[in-house]
Amino acid sequence: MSTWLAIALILIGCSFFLAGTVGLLRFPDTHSRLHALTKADNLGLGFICAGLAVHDGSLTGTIHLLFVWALAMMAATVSAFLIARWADEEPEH
Amino acid sequence: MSLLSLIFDALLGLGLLWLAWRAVSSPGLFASVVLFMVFGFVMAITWARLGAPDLALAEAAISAGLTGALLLSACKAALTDTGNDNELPDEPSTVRRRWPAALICTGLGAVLSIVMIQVAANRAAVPPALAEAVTTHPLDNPITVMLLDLRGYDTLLEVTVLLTAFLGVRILLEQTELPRLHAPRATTPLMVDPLLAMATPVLLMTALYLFWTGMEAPGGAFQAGALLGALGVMYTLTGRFEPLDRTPVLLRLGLILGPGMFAIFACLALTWSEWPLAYPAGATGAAAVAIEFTLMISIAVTLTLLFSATPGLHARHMGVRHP
Amino acid sequence: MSGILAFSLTAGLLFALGLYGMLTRTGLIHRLLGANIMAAAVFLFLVVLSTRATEAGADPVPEVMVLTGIVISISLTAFGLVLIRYLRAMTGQATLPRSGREGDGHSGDD
Amino acid sequence: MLMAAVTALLFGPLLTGLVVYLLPSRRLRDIGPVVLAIGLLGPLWHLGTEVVGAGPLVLALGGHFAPLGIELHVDGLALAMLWLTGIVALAVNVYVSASLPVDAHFPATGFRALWLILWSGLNALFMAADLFNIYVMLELTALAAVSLVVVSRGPEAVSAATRYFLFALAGSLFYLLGVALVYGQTGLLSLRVLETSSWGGPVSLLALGLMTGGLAMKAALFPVHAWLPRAHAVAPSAASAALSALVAMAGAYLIIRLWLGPFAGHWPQALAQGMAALGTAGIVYGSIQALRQSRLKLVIAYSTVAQLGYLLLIFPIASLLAWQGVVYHALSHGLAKAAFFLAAGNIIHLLGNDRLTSLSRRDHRLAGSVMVMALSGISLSGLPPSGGFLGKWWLINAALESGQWWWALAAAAGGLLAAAYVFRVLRHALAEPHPDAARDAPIADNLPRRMFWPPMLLALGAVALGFAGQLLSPVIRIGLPTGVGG
Repeated sequence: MSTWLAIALILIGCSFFLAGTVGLLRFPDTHSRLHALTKADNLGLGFICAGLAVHDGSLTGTIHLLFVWALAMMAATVSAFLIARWADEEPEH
Repeated sequence: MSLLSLIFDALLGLGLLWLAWRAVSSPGLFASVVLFMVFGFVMAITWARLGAPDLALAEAAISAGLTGALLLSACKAALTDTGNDNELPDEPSTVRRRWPAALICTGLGAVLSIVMIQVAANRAAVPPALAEAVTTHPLDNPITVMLLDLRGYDTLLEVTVLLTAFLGVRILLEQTELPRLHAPRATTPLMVDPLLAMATPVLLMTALYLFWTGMEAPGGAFQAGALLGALGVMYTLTGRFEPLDRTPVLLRLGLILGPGMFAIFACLALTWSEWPLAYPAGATGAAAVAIEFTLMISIAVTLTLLFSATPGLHARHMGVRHP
Repeated sequence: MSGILAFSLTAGLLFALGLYGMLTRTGLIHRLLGANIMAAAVFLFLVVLSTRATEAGADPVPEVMVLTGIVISISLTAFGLVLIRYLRAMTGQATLPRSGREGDGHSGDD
Repeated sequence: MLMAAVTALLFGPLLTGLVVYLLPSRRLRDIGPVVLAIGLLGPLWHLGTEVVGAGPLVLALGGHFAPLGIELHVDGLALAMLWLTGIVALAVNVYVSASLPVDAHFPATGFRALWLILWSGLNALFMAADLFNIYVMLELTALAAVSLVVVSRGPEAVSAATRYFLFALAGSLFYLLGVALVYGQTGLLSLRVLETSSWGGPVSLLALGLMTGGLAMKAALFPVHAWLPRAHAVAPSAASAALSALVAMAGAYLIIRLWLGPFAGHWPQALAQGMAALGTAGIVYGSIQALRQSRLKLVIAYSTVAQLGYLLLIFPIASLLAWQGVVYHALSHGLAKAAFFLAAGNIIHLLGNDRLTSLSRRDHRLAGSVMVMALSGISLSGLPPSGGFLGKWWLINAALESGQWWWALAAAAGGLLAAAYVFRVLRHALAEPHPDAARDAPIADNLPRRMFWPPMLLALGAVALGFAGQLLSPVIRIGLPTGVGG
């Protein structure tokens, strides 16, 4: 049961990554690309971490994975902010 | 399952080849650098896949991460040095001697891959003497046993190589006025302070954890030093470390601490043993921790300085970020 | 394990690719990238060697060679990048001038 | 005591370099290395008596013998190279203490620290007996050597250094790949264990090819020599002396070690003939280029390309006599070449440039340096009674004994060519004053004694080696490698 749940969660996560990548490639300007990317980063990684936590089943593993997700979100937030600000300053990009 | 893993391996291998090919053949400098960084991360995944977490960690931190940062700052240097704001100078993309080189490399690649497949297929086991030496050693992690004791001499020389690279860079910087790469900014962007405020303790903790755990599990001075170096790089990039024209004595001490203490230890070993570099009986663990700690400091300091491409750094308004 | 075959093949080809970059590119940073790819290829092969003896645990010797090699490789890269900057500052070029009579660089490989 | 001697040789220069870097006082960095160089003659003497008395030494660092740990070996050849390093380093240290510019832009501390690290690396390299350890050492010496080249400012120095860097980088990667193949095939890194274990076949040949190619790039053997002339010509003369006499030599030394040690018997005779043919091509090419240069230091640097070619003649002959000849050649070349470069440094010190035409000035201040060049030229061109003569004589006899007269011819022709380029330099020095030379006045009035005596003594040493053949030939036969019947 938990295996199937894990697979389902990871697949959902992967689909977010896929959508994010398609968005990154297809969207016209920096802001909308960032929008697509953050979906992949936050939700995609979140679902994959959740799936792995279910698969792993241990408490320490879950905490580790939670850490991974939180740190990645933190870095993503700041870098997305910096990129967006740079895009505002240089409108031709 | 094995078909699946075969497909996965093939995808990784092809991905590596494709990225490497694009990195060496793509005309733009920036594109090549980014492709190389991706190459580094795929390489780290490959090593993890091969069951070498130690190495994957080092590859991700040092090779992909720090080399990537170095290369990106080389792109930035190409901008600053030419006084050009936005556009990378024409990185000469001319390709010469394409056909002879292609012929040589195809031949070499073919011969190498055939021979390497053959060699790797030898089912060599770890020699029993080595396995025994590693398992009976006072230190628990086989890699640490090799790095600090059995092949400690190589490690000593390797940190000396790192120091020598800095000394060489130092000579270059003394020869000419290269524009500063990471000039301090008047304002720091809004989100950077909170990120650093959170990242600093996390990175410090992780580095110390890696250092400590290196005694029995994957990790060690190198990974920890690289992480601390990464922290230093972040501080340099955000202007918390300011470039200097000279190397203050404390930094010099930090630079030579690792190779210096290791070399002194190697000589002192003659007082308690017949051989240089031998560990004192009964105090192996303590000596190893002490050496690893000095190595970690030196690696962190040297990597930070190498990245900043300045003779020295000093801290600016530490702790008063929110007046 | 399929990885041993696949990745030794990859390592051999990567070495040749890196060399190709080093031989054909004139831009020095590109050549340095080529050298880094060659180094990565050798390290990959060493990792493969370390994991082939999996019954008795991985062979620590190649692993240590890789760890040492990585640190050496980043030292050289860092030095090389500053050297290239310095060359550009001195000559205005990011390439080596073609050496005159003595013939050019990397003709013989082995 | 023996261990202390080896430890001092390995770590003495390194630790001194670190101290000089940490506490950059002028006195410390000028006097420290000289005192160290004199002090290290003691350990060298002790090591020498030990090796002569008890045969080749095997030392285990950390007490771990191969295949567990890293070993160091000192046989006759290694001992000879260690002595050469010690003597050249002494001369260089004394010379440097007087010759380096005192202006604020000169990176005096960095130069000293890098040179001391290089010195440690060379001592370690000549004792090294572990394939991977050699790789680390090669990178260490290359990085220090490139940095020493770049100390000379200016576009010419930096492009020479960059070319040197790229060759060194590629070379060490080829070498490392060869090491990986050897390890994959045998699970061994120790030269000693490899020499006694039975292996071979195509993998060994490929590994040997890769390692030889890589080392050849480091040693600037023809046809991968392109970096050497400019780099050695542009470096500060004291550094050039060490680079030509020791660093480039170290690459060739390792090729000889590998071919005649662990890989002995793995290569077909045709390959050995090919190597010697490359060596001969190097002798001819380097000499002809030396004849065409108009700057003194370029003549000397091309001469290094030529002289290193001799070392490859050992492979097709591979007899005891040839071994003696090659080792003797390496020793006398080291002394003569270091003397030659230091003399060139003196001329630059006096005249401000090293154009050959500037030498034609009948100036008594140049006389000493011209004398040094004549003495080392005698050894380089193999005229009796010098060390170079003895080395070539043994080599030629060995070639004739083995019935391969063409290599004897190559060695003899190389001597003639060397005489030609040496006499070309001397002709300029002894000729009627040249109108160009009269134009630019000397920039210095006198030569400090600390700059005069080191090259003079080295050159005299190169000549005196010719008289020491009986004494030294038993020493360099200690611990012969398998390839020459050890």
